[in-house]
Amino acid sequence: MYIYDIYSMSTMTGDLDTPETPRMRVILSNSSSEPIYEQIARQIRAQIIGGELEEGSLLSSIRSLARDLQVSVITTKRAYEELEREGLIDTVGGKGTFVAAQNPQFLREKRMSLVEEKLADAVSEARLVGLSLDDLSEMLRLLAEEE
Amino acid sequence: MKALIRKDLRLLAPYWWLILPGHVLFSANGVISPEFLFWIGVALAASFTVGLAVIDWRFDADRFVAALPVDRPAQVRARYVGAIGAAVLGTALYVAYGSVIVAAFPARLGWRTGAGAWNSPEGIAVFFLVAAALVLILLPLLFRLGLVRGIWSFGFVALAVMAVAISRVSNAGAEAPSQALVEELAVFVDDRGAAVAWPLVLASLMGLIWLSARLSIAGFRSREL
Amino acid sequence: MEDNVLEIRGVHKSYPGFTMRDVDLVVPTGHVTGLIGPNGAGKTTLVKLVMNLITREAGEIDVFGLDNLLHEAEVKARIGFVYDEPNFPHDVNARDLGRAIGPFYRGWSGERYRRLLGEFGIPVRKRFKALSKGMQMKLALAIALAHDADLLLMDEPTAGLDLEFRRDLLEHLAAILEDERKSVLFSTHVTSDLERFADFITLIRDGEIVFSLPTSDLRDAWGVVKGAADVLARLDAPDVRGVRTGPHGVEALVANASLARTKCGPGVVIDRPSLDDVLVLMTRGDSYVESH
Amino acid sequence: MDDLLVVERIRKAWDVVALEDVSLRLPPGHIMGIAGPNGSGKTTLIRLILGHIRPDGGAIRVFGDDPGLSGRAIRSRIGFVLDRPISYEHLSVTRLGRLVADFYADWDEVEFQRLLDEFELPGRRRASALSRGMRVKLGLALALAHNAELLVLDEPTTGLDPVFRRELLARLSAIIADGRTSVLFSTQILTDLDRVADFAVFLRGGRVVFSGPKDDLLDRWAIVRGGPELAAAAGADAVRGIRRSRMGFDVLFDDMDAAKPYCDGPAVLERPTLDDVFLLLGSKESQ
Amino acid sequence: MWNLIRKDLILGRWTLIVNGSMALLAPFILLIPDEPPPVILYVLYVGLMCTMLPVSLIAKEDKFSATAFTCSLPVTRDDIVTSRYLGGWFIAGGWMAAVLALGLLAPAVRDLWSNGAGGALLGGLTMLGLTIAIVIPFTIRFGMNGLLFGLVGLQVLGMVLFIGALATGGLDGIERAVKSVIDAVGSYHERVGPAGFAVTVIFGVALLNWVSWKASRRIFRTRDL
Repeated sequence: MYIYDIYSMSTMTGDLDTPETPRMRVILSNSSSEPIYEQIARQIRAQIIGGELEEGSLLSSIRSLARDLQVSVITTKRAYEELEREGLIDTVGGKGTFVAAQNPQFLREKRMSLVEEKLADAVSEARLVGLSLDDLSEMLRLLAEEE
Repeated sequence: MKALIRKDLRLLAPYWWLILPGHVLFSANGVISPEFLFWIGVALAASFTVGLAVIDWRFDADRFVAALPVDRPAQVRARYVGAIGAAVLGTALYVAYGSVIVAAFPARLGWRTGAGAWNSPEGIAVFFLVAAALVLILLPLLFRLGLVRGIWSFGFVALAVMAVAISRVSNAGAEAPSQALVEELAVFVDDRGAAVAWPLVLASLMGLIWLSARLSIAGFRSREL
Repeated sequence: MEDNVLEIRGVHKSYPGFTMRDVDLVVPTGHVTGLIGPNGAGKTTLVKLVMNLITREAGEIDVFGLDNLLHEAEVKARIGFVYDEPNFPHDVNARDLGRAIGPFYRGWSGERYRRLLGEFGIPVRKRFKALSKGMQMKLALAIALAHDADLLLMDEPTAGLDLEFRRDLLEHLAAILEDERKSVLFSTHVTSDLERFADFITLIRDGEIVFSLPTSDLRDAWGVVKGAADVLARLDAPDVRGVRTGPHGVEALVANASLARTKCGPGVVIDRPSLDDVLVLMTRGDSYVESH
Repeated sequence: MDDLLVVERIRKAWDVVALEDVSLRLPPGHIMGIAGPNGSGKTTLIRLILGHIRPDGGAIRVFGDDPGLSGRAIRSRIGFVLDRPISYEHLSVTRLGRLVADFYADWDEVEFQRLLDEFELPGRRRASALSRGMRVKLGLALALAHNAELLVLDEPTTGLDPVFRRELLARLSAIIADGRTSVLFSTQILTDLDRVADFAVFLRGGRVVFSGPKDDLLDRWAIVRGGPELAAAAGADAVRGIRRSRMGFDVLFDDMDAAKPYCDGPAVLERPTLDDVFLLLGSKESQ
Repeated sequence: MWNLIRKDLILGRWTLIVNGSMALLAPFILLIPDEPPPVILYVLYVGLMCTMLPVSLIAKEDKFSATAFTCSLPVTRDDIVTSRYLGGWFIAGGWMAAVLALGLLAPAVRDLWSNGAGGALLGGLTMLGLTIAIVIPFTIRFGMNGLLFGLVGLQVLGMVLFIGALATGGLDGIERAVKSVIDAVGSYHERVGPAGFAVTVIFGVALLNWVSWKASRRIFRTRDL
């Protein structure tokens, strides 16, 4: 049937996962309430803090990212401006945008705040479902042991 | 402006094999008399001149052309070059058809020859004048009023011009107005001598073309597309 | 009262460069069925087959339970049709059209026709050629709606019409559908109209019916999984309806978003598909022939 | 790099007002979408840019000059596709190319052939035998082959199916990637603007009802759908439009936070689609 | 089915009025200088003008491809074909009778009928019948353009045959054949007398229309609109 073979075709040829330079990966959702430029900034920030985008590596330009993601140039510009304000990236006139030099201490701090944020989400979700603190910490322990 | 002229030629390119045979067949009726040949020649010339004049409206492309990097005076000038060129082509065909007919049926027809004849310089000048006059009147109206209103008003203007021309000439010979015109021009040339008359004729013709072009440019400049 | 206003069984029709082989389609009564598909997919062919404007090589078509060839006149008496190119004679005005067409239909009401003309803002005396394209479509709609048809068959009725009129038209059709005996088959390229208004969506492509599903399924059950290339491996194949690879990852249309969620875990984005997404993801690139 | 297109308080009227007090700016390397119902002035604005007509009031500058005066120079840097994408349909694709090439000093035949291949347009086929989508692509190829700095498209997506539309919009996004060229296109299908358009201009009855970055609409604006009690919100300054709905009122706010206080109880706070914004913005009740 | 004819009358109102008025010009035939023309000429002229009415309606429907619209109305395809035949006879026949009756008011026209009235009427009816029988199936199958091309094609064919016959001297062969047909009809006319002849002709025309109606129905049933 037509649909099946497109799916298998793409995996067989394996053109999807050819090893490439560690490229930035941004997946946009148009039905989430988070504005598009925040989604872009969040994912790039996570990839910088997570180390997938090392220091000094070149990011794709505002316009080529807009073209890739099929969004407006203003959206990507706003995302880059936000990241630049946070000191995660800096733009060298004419040469492009690079991941800024992160001092390790600042990086750890950033990661800590990321973890905190995620835990806060978990707590609010748990309260919604009516989980008590013990159940929550029990789950945390199980998850921690799994890794 | 040259690009506009080449455009018109390119547009006509696919139709040449259709236009020419039709014309040759149609011109066969010219065998009857110089008068017939004259008016059929004018009709053929008009099919070129008017055809070229309305070509952009025919293909509904007036906005397309106006969006190209050409200014309006250039469009008008290109249109006049095309129209006058077509009138010259019409005249050439007129003379060609006439000569073929005269060669094919010399005895029976006994058309007039020499001064004032259909193929004398006066005859050719009158033919060209009538062929060109048609489009020199039409173009300013088209450029100012667009296709529909342009053609309508052209209808009225042409009637008026015809009425004037015929009434002036009718006393000379009702049944052959064109040949009467040729004779009149021949007389005009004789009185003043060729050296004076012809430059005058040419000058007035150029003046007519220049005037019509100026009117067209003025009209087209402010026309909303 | 039939539960299906229109049933197409095993229909076969071929033009040079286009064939439609044993097509089955069922349009439920009392509902709006949206027909979507790329140009040249066969939307117009289907509509013309139902109206017997073109002959078919094989297959049956029942409208209101009646065979549309044996009961041609009776079937057409209860259909209001709008074609993408309204082909009325050019020198006709709305008033003449109403007087000429009225007697053909039992349910025709001159009063309703005049009210529709007023509502759509159509000048009664103006010649058809002098109307704008949008106005010509509105006149065709007024005629189709004026004889209280049980089935409204519309091929691209909103082409070239603006958003406001399209919304009013949809509200007008919604009012008609309060009587559950009425049904609408509505083919369009502007899928946003259908998203809120259609109960069922039929996708047709290259002469084949790809699916006929309730719109709610497409909106709630289906999903577009967006993620890195490896995400595809985690999905189970039969669930995937179409894939498109972009510079930043892949988009996979799946028929069961919740299943995909369990397979891919929280990190992967799963969006609700718009009808455009469904159409784009299920169409293989740019394969267009003359529109039929 | 100053703006490619500057329109200041333009006025144009025949027996009816076509454009009234319209202002907008288009910087290089951006896409501007102009949306509006039939007869809202979209085509009039495009005809002004191309120098087909002259404004009655206000000023328009393309590449810094007035299209009415130095139209020729301006149009040599503009690529256009009119709402009738192709004229001279009796000519074949290649013949049309040769005809248009003659008019542009910096026509790039290699680029034109590449575009024909990319759009799968057979050179020998007559333009009249092409489908509407194919004709829009041919129009685009003709417009792009002389590296124009401004692309003006009059309702290119009308009558095209979604796959074609998305592909065309992706192509526009690629065109502006060089940061030099800008695109201005009119449309009646607002979802065209959802993705790649940078600026949106909504016209209604010749007036600008909204003009600015499209992201503001999608990211900052909000709609509250609720019961009759929302009528009270009509006065608030953040309200840009209010319209009666089946159950009560839909209220459009130009700021998400300003909308929050109104959605206690049954009222729902949503992020608007461009269709909603367009309908609510000009709705009668809001005037 | 009568609705279809009524629809054509309403929608084609202007076309019918314009073409119908041409038939009213018939009495001007009397202006031809020599002694009053035979009545057959008068009737044939009226007949020709009247047959133009249904033909112009069919041409209009074909031009705007309105047949798809007509076919979407609650009628069967056979109804459409039948309405064209009945409509043709009703419109053309009815208007022809009206014009001829109207003509009787003028005394000059009335005495035209003094001789050969029967033959003239028969001629008119035959022409009407033949036109309808040929035009309708032809336009259904090939459309109006097809019909026009067909007519032009026939003319060209005629010219070629004529020239061929001229060249090969076979001209008198054709003349003889045509003469023999006329003689046969003439002798048949003597044998059965005017009434009998009229009946046979009417029966022939009716039969032709019936066959043509059958053929048209079969063609139209499988025609894609």
